[in-house]
Amino acid sequence: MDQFDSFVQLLDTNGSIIDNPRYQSTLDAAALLAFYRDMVLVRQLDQQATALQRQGELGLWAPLLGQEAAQIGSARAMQSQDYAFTTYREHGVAWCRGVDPVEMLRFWRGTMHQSWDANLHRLYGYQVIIGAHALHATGYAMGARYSKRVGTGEVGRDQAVMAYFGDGAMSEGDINEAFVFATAYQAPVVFFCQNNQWAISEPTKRQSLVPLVQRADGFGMPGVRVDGNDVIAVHAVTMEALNRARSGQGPTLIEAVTYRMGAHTTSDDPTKYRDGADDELWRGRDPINRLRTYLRAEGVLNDDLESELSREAESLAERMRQGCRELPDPDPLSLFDHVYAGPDARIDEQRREVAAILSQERVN
Amino acid sequence: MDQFDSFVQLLDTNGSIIDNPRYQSTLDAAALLAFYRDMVLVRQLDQQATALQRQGELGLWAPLLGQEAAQIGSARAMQSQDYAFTTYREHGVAWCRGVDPVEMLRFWRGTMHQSWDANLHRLYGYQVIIGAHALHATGYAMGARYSKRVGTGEVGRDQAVMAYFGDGAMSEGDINEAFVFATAYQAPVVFFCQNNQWAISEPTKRQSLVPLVQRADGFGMPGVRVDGNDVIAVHAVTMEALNRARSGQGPTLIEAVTYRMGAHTTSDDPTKYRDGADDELWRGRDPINRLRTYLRAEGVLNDDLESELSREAESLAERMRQGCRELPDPDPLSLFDHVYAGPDARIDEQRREVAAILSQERVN
Amino acid sequence: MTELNIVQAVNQGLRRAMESDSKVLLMGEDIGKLGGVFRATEGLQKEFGEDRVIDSPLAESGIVGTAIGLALYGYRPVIEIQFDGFVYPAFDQIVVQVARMRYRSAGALYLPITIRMPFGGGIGSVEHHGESPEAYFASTPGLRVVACADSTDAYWMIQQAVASDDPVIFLEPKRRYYQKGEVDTCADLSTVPPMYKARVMVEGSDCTLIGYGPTVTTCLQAARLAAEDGVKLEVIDLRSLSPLDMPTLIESVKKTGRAVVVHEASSSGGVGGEIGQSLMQSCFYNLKAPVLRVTGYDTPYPSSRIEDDYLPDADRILDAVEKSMSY
Amino acid sequence: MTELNIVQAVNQGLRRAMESDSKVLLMGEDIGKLGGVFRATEGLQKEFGEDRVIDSPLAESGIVGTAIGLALYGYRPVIEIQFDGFVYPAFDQIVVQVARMRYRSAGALYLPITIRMPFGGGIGSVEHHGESPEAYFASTPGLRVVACADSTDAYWMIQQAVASDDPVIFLEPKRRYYQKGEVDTCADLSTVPPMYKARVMVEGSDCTLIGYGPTVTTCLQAARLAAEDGVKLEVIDLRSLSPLDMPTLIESVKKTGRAVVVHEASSSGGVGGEIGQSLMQSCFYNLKAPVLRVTGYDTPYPSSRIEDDYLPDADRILDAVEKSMSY
Ligand SMILES: Cc1ncc(C[n+]2csc(CCOP(=O)(O)OP(=O)(O)O)c2C)c(N)n1
Ligand SMILES: Cc1ncc(C[n+]2csc(CCOP(=O)(O)OP(=O)(O)O)c2C)c(N)n1
Ligand SMILES: [Mg+2]
Ligand SMILES: [Mg+2]
Repeated sequence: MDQFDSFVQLLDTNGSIIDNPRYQSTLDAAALLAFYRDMVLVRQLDQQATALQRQGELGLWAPLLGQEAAQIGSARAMQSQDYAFTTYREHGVAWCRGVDPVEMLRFWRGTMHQSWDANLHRLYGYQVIIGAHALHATGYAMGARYSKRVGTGEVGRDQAVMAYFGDGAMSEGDINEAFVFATAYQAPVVFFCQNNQWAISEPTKRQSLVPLVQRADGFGMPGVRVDGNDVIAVHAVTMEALNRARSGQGPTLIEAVTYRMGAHTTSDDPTKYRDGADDELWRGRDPINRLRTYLRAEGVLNDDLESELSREAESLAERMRQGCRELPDPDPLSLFDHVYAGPDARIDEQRREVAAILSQERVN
Repeated sequence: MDQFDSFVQLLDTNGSIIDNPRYQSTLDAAALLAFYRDMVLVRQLDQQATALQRQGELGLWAPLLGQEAAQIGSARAMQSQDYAFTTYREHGVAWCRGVDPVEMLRFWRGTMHQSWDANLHRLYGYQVIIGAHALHATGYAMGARYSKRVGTGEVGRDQAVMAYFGDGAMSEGDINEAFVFATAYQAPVVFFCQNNQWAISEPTKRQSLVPLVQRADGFGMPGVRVDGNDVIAVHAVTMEALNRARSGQGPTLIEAVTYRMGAHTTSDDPTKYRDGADDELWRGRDPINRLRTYLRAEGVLNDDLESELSREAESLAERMRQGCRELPDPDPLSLFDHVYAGPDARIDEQRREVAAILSQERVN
Repeated sequence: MTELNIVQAVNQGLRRAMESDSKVLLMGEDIGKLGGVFRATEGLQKEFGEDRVIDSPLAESGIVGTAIGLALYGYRPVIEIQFDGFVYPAFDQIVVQVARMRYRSAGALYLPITIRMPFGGGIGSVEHHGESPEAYFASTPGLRVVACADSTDAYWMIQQAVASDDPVIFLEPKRRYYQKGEVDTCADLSTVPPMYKARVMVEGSDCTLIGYGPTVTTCLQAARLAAEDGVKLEVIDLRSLSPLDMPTLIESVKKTGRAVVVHEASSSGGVGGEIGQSLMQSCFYNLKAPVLRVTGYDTPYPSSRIEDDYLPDADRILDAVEKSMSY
Repeated sequence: MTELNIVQAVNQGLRRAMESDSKVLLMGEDIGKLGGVFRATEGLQKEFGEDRVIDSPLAESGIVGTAIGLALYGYRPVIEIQFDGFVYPAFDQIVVQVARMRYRSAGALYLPITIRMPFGGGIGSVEHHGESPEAYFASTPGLRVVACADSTDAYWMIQQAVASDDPVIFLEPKRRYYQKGEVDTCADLSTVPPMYKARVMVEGSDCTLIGYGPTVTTCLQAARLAAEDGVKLEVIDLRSLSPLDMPTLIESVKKTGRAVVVHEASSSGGVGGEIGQSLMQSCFYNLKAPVLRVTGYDTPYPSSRIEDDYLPDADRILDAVEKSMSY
């Protein structure tokens, strides 16, 4: 099946607006300009991080290149009281949740397992185990329901949860169990699947011969398929799904059709399993270009704004280069912190052992 | 939702035939009489085993009462070269695969983990772990495909696999992963879900608010919902699904809507969680009665045949009572057999230890 | 003093935990109307409602995974795994997610989740209903693993587990569920002995028996029989499998010079080996004999008709004691 | 003699196994065109086709579960688990189904399945890429667990594992993948030493070092350093974690009277404890000191910037040897 026969699109690849009877965008020029800025900056962030990995400053990095619209459009639909659970690739979501790009690097540089304060940003850390966090998101959403933070209609009170994962994740038992629990308890969770066409080297058809969004109906929730490179459409469908969730109408599955323009991670070599043709095709569907074309046509975006933005991007990159190198290495003794709430005899003994080794080393 | 709004039914609860444009039954009077005999005998088998458990001869038993049509109708659609994987409740399937009822008791009496010779009957033993065997069935079906035993059109060569499980199992990750693999590899497997309305004390709606059969489409396979108490309809839909599988058209999900008329197992007490009303309702949908009414109306079944059948049933029960008590207890030293293919020092040492204990005991 | 069997004590303990903290939720298969297949949650849904005693869909990974989310939201989920043999589908969520949340987040997040599980064999049931998976969990950093052996511990330890800010695997000795005991339910939770301390049940000078869960009763039987022959066995109920209360074990072994660990789980890779190795490391010169193990054998759990030959009994324990004394 | 690094040796061994038995199938994530993230299956799909080198959907339980069905059909599946940290979703299928099939069916059914896994840390990667889950499997009756430490063993042991009629967990030392070695690929599979035998790498009289997988190299470094100070360490590559080759270990300890077990996995509940306990039971009077352990600590695997402080190194091994000698 061609994955592009049917999805919600409000801005086509040429940057012109498409009428859609079902979904209208509420975004004004200023909002769209802000989205444009977000996308340009997270792409910069992504490229800078990739460069830092090449320079040996990071152990690994998972590029989001090509998925800016899917991440920005959806995350900008969230409200502050909402909560999100993501994979290792949702730097754009972290950006929208107010995480400092330098903070994001901690995980990849290997100075911390969780890059940022989850409670502060209401965003769980990067999850590497495919699918596992969809259940955490569902449970968190159940919590909102049990705490009467759903369907009250009170602005800022009702909560929803976003669960981000990829096309490959759709095959994991945990994802499907998350669908079972979310529908069984009508939990206010939105499952946001970025179908970027690849799970490392495996194309989406290895996971499913039918559109992934079709899975939703089988579990008893609405599913919507959206052009994941159309930030306007992504925002519109996510807004609706989040509103459904907050108002107590239960979960939704969104399949955002997009493309992983880069490697799976900095240790991956896509030339081994995919040819340039697709890359070519998808460069024509670039999420940033089409919005740029539109905004320039509308006269909202001009050279001054663009050069200002590129200056901003450059200083962001600069701040990342410096901030990354300045990230403090963990104290070796922190090995033993936070294994348990209270003290533990084994752990304490081992801490003393390492402390002794370290002081020896200092002596020598 | 009412689960009975839409399913395939060819014989209604009053025992009259219903025309169905889509499914015609190929069964003649003799065949239907044979099905009737099967159902009467497995119900007898089931009641006798339940009685044996009450008398302390079995550790446990999972009654099939009420699910005779679902099991007989589907298993009789299998061919000898096919293979089946079942749960702990499919005694009717074992019956159709030629397993001796006394053999079935081994597992429940605790003399063996696997009651019968899986290779001989092309039927895997009772699986207790919910959902696990659906993956085994899918893998076995993949094997048939890799071995060119699918789609050849050669009679008796093409193989299909039946995977039996319940409504509760639909929530397990393994079941959903089985759907993923079966569709991804177009494996010749038929997923036969007996929706008997209950997973121990939990009604089907705890697992899903929509009909279970809807799950099929989401994974990209056909799904069919059938009156599980209508042996003719069950046989017809299963025949078609098995033919699809053998001919290389891939998997099918069948939801057989039936009812667990008895307890979950002999250690269960349904009065704690369900009222008599349902039982009453479903007694009116009894799978055996309606076929009996039909066969008698057709003059195929008469008093002579019925009393002959009840004699046969009684001698079956008698054979089970006697055979059960005569089942040999395992040799304690068999504890150590078949852990590994070859000898293992630890195991051998432990075997010697137990041998010593046993000879001591004989001395005292 | 109230007379309660172990499963009633768990039930009472859970009720009290729910009364004292409205954030405590119960989750699991068939725990609502049915009250669980062993009735450990009987009456609790009626009393606390369907939002606090939650019948879960049939998916263990889903139960533990959603409990993680609920805990992050601020709840204290108490999960019932119906039988030991059904915990494995949730293994990933337990050892990778539950066990590591605090460490991974450098203390910012933690999961006060209790996972209750009937464990051990000897009930004459079918495959997968008699397992002893404790070593898998006891060897996983970040988890606490405790086992109760009598009604008093069942009543208090379950409350301590629920109150703990660490995730706790709470093991209940299935085949002792109906063993009665006198419980002083009026005592105060803060004053009862912590669940991480082992308990000396019987004092003795000749050899130390170390058991937990169902084998504590077996060790006590063995000690009684030995006493008739004038052999004084010290019996310790381990109670906590992780962390191990080494001080209590060491003190005992320094006195007796000998130890026999008794559990139903297989010998190889079982908790007994860890205890033996730890004792060797900490009181090498006090050991008059190697620490010995009386355990289930290194096979899968057998059919019920021969499970008695598989399970440790007083005779096998006394043989081991004899062997130990012979060094 | 051919020079191969460990991952190349695995690749060659797999190719040879597939050539010699048409029933051998490879299954796993990204093992086809990509050849696996470590390239262990590079070129094999091209050579043997998509029906014998099968890219699996992203579901570990599904991979192992379908491999069971394929094995029942008569195939010999060889599964690649992409990283140690991703094996847990398949835990139920591995320990409950794969491990017990032969026992459950009283020998009528068996599963010649090999589950390959890169394991261990030290590669500077992110969470879940440096785990040592071997104890979970080594303590599971019905599974065989082996680890290779050099190219020759990688090449031959993978072929032995695939040929084995028991399910085998095959552990590959991730951070040594690119360690080169000379392999005599002309030798005959039937004549190379069985994978269940430990191997004495260096003879010595003062203390026995026992390692496996990545720590064998570390033990050899320690032995060289000790030799400079005239301390003669015997180094044993365990190779098989289940079953343990106790005769070889006992013989060594009877000679040296001392042993130090070295692994990356946490200390508590690790394979080291089982080895120590078993040695205490079998050569109590020969031990001049307690068996000691140099291991990863009892914490989850740390961030890569401090993994070197977590992992055993030659210095920590020599400290332990010194401690052992001081008894
Ligand atoms: C349980 C588990 N299995 C395997 C992996 C290894 N792995 C990391 S990313 C990945 C592909 C994920 O693909 P997808 O879900 O489409 O997300 P994407 O990387 O494309 O964003 C795999 C197999 C893992 N991290 N976790
Ligand atoms: C993995 C697992 N979890 C829990 C159980 C306990 N259990 C046994 S049967 C059952 C209910 C199964 O319901 P369903 O799938 O509808 O099959 P039915 O018993 O109704 O035939 C449960 C929860 C189990 N056997 N395996
Ligand atoms: Mg993807
Ligand atoms: Mg059912």
